[in-house]
Amino acid sequence: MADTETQREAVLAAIDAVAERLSAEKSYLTDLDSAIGDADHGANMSRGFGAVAEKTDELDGDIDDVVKTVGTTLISEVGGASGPLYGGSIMFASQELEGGITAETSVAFAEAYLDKVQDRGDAQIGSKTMVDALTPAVHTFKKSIEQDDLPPLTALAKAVDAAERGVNFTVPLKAKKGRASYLDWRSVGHQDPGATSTLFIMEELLDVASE
Amino acid sequence: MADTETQREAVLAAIDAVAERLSAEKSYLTDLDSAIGDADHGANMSRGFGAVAEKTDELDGDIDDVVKTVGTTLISEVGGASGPLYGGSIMFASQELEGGITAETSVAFAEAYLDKVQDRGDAQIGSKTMVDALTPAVHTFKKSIEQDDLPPLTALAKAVDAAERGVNFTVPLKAKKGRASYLDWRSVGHQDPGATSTLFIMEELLDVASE
Amino acid sequence: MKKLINDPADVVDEMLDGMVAAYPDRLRRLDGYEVLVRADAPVDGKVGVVSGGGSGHEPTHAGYIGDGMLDGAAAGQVFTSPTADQLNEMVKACDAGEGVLCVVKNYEGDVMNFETAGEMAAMDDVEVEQVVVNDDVAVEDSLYTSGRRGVCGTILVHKVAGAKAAEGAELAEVKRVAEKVVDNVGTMGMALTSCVTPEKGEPTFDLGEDELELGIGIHGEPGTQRADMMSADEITEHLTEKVLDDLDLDSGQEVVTIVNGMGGTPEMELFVVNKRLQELMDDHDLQVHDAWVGDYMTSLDMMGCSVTVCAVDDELKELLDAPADTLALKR
Amino acid sequence: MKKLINDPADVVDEMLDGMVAAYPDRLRRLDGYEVLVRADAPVDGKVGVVSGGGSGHEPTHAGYIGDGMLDGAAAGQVFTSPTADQLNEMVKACDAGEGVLCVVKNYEGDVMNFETAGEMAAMDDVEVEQVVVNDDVAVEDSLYTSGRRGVCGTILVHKVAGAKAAEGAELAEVKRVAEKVVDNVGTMGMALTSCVTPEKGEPTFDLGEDELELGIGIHGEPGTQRADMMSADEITEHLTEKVLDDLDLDSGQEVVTIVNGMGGTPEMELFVVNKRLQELMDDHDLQVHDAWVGDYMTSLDMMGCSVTVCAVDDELKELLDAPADTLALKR
Ligand SMILES: Nc1ncnc2c1ncn2[C@@H]1O[C@H](COP(=O)(O)OP(=O)(O)O)[C@@H](O)[C@H]1O
Ligand SMILES: Nc1ncnc2c1ncn2[C@@H]1O[C@H](COP(=O)(O)OP(=O)(O)O)[C@@H](O)[C@H]1O
Ligand SMILES: [Mg+2]
Ligand SMILES: [Mg+2]
Ligand SMILES: [Mg+2]
Ligand SMILES: [Mg+2]
Repeated sequence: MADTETQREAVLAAIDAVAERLSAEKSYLTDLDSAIGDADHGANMSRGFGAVAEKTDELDGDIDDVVKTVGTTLISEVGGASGPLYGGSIMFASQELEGGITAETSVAFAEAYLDKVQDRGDAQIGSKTMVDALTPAVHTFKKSIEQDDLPPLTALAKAVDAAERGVNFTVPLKAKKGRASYLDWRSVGHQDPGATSTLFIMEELLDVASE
Repeated sequence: MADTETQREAVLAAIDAVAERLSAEKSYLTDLDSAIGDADHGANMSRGFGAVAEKTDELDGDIDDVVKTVGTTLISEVGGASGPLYGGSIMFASQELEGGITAETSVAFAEAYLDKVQDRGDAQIGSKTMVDALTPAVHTFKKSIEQDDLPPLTALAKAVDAAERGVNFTVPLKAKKGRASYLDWRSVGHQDPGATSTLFIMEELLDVASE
Repeated sequence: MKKLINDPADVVDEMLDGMVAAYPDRLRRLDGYEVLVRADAPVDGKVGVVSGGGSGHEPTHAGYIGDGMLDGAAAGQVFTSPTADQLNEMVKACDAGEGVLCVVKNYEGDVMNFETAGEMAAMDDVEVEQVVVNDDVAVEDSLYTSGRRGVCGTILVHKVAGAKAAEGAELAEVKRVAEKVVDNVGTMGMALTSCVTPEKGEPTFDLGEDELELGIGIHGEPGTQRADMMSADEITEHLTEKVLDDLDLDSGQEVVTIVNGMGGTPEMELFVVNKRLQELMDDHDLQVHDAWVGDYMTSLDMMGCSVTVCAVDDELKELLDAPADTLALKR
Repeated sequence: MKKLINDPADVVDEMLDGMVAAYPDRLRRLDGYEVLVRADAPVDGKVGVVSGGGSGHEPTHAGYIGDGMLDGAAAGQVFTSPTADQLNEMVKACDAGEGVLCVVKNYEGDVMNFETAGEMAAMDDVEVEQVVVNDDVAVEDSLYTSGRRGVCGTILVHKVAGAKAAEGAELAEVKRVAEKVVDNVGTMGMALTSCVTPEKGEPTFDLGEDELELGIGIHGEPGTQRADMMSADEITEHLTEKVLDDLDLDSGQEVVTIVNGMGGTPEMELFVVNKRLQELMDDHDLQVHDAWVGDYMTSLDMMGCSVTVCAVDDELKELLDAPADTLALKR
């Protein structure tokens, strides 16, 4: 594994890439949220990661501290459902990175993150939320590393693939959680915004990791 | 001149014809009033004469009483600027018909009516109001009868013609009175609704008188 | 355009019944008339203060009926002045023998019908006085035109006249303070959209996505000028400068300001306008005694706002701050 | 779509400054936060009552700050729950040592952020309790879903909790009466048009000229059902029956009703709805203690309304009638 400074730079690069991507996808995410939510997911996510990207000079210390600050910044900038879900889960999972980013700590981070999202939001797979993208991604990542012994980058690529299937899977579902649940059967046929933003973030992580 | 009963029937026929015409022109008049007023002249006029037409069984007594009731009914049904102008002037001018409808009393009625409109509304010719249709019509009617000795029907036809010129004349004017005056130069190029309804009423009077 | 109505012809009638159904202890409808009065009208020993006009400006006028403001309000058809006989009934119902002040907005229809009503009431020995409000600075005033419209400043006249009458002042005094407001108030309005009347069911005028109307009235009529879309700050500056130019106040003068919503504007936006308005008052060295923000004098569902500034002295301040207990305004 | 704003990103910030500029003697903004509190917060010896949520529902929530109602209100971005640290600052600013009741509308974002804020405040030794309002009967309640939304009934919770706190009651008591309202209130809403958020600048959903949405929330989300256009009477009947089915009240029960406008509906139309609503209350043999009509909980410029019915006993009646001195509600 690379030294702390290299890892820190990779994390900062990832933050920039994610911020840029979410800003580029702002109106797409908002359109998804217009159909079955309240038309703010794009604004929420790009405001949140925009704030994180502007704070990169404060992002020093160990990797886990850097990631924790990402989480707390999201908590205090995003609001809505996605703020505590994204921010709180990143903050919580950051503890797993105490020893830096390795294949093992990455799996632990991913698991802790998923746990916290489910703990907070109480959504199951099939509730038509970000959980539907996250669960297959985390499961795939864990198995690729722990059982199939694949290199982390390959494992991450497979996880992105799984997340994308999860996103597509949300389309035909009737929502049980989040604002889309208020629509009852009218949520069927629409893609979940939070699952989509989860996928976008993972795609950027893969992109940066591949460099 | 015809006897009172025949005259009464002619007046009732004229009321029906006017009510029907104004109801048919309701949205046209309202469109004119939308452009330079407040989009209610059609509703006002058709509500007013609709109420008069429904009251025809109460319209008994002498001709002047019948016409007076037309005026008071308009006063209490129309509101706005057109209510007191039409209703109040008809009410006032009805006194001239005490002796029934003759060429002479018709001229007196028309003059009294115009006077009262100007007295109430303080509009001059060229203020872009109903006065622009009324003035040339009344002048033409008076001259045709008193100086040219034309039969009343011919005089009325000429008066309608004059009123129509007056209506067209309102188009290029800048309004000085009525709601259109609030538009300043933007009222130029639009036809005055009240002048138009005045013409419609006169056309129906001519129509009924010709039968 | 869709509306929460049954039949356009019934909307005023049903609205009035719906108001009485909501506030039966405060409001009473005169049987057979489109007139609401205080449940306890006429109030013994008090000059009556009444107003009225076309409907579609809610909460104006009936929303201002109550202690310290109006005794009665006549509701014409949408944007159409009430008829003289309606106004006459209202005046009679609100006269306790001390006389009645009619607050009239300067529209030919309103003025003519109120005049006739005054003549009718006088025949019944009711002492009637009129004050005609014409606060709209968008329209030039001239002897040869209809003059300026009465718009949102009318609310201040209701408040001041109502408070003076509540003190037990006599009719001439009530009229005097009402006229003091008229002499010291200016308003300028703008619209982002036209309104839609129940009868017509379509916008009264068309406005592009990048245009607005300046100098509108309150009857859905277009304004004196169409302009390109501006920011809230620029709009506020334009409206405020027009009003201040007209009022020509001394530096240090005390004022009351109103940001009035036209009906369809989210309250959020009115406060954005008020932020800039208060900055401008500061810049002009005017002392803001009170700043009102809300929907006081509307045009149905029109989006837009007006800015009102009224210069106040100690007497007007006291009357504006005096208690009022109405549906739309409580002090 | 046009709006009276400068930049969508600044609208909440400028709105809050504009509110304080209008009512500096009543409201204070917490420095650096999108939170308004009573100018005199915390009030000695009184339990604090606070609320908050996304902006765009004005006058909710800051309009209810004042004697007898709220001590503080946090304003998130438009339709976005405020963040936990904003809520935490509000709670701390409104705690006079007697504890704070948070009135939360049931949305996952609001609930999660208020929970976190409560945990944060507890770490600072502030006693915090929550009541979650979920009065929207359009959405089926179930353990496995997000449950019902909190909508216009929330205002009644503010009123009752605020009045109880003003009496000097302790936190547990304030919470108890708040929950009594939650247990007895139901609301159902409808929209004629979508709203337009400043960020998106276009309608959140499209609705045909002959369609309406039933079972909407207050965030511009489509409803549970699209239906053909109906008359005001039919709409009122549909909304009211849904609420009454849910509440299942005994004949003779006393109730308070609300006809709430969604922001873009002319007040005229709300009274047309109220007329039919009060007839229906009569038909169902319900005793109407009070009927509220107005814009209490809005969705920006959405056209539409909601009907709320709350069963009341002597205690709730007294608390609802108790004095309140806020911008949007005075008793
Ligand atoms: N209870 C939940 N559990 C997991 N994810 C959720 C939950 N509620 C909402 N979400 C996710 O949050 C997304 C919406 O986020 P956002 O629009 O930013 O917040 P809000 O719903 O408060 O407007 C949804 O698309 C969904 O993926
Ligand atoms: N002062 C006036 N003198 C003469 N006619 C007038 C005057 N004011 C208005 N009118 C006429 O009344 C018409 C408008 O009537 P209407 O729309 O029914 O009333 P309102 O203007 O009150 O809405 C105008 O087109 C004009 O012809
Ligand atoms: Mg959302
Ligand atoms: Mg008109
Ligand atoms: Mg009119
Ligand atoms: Mg949201």
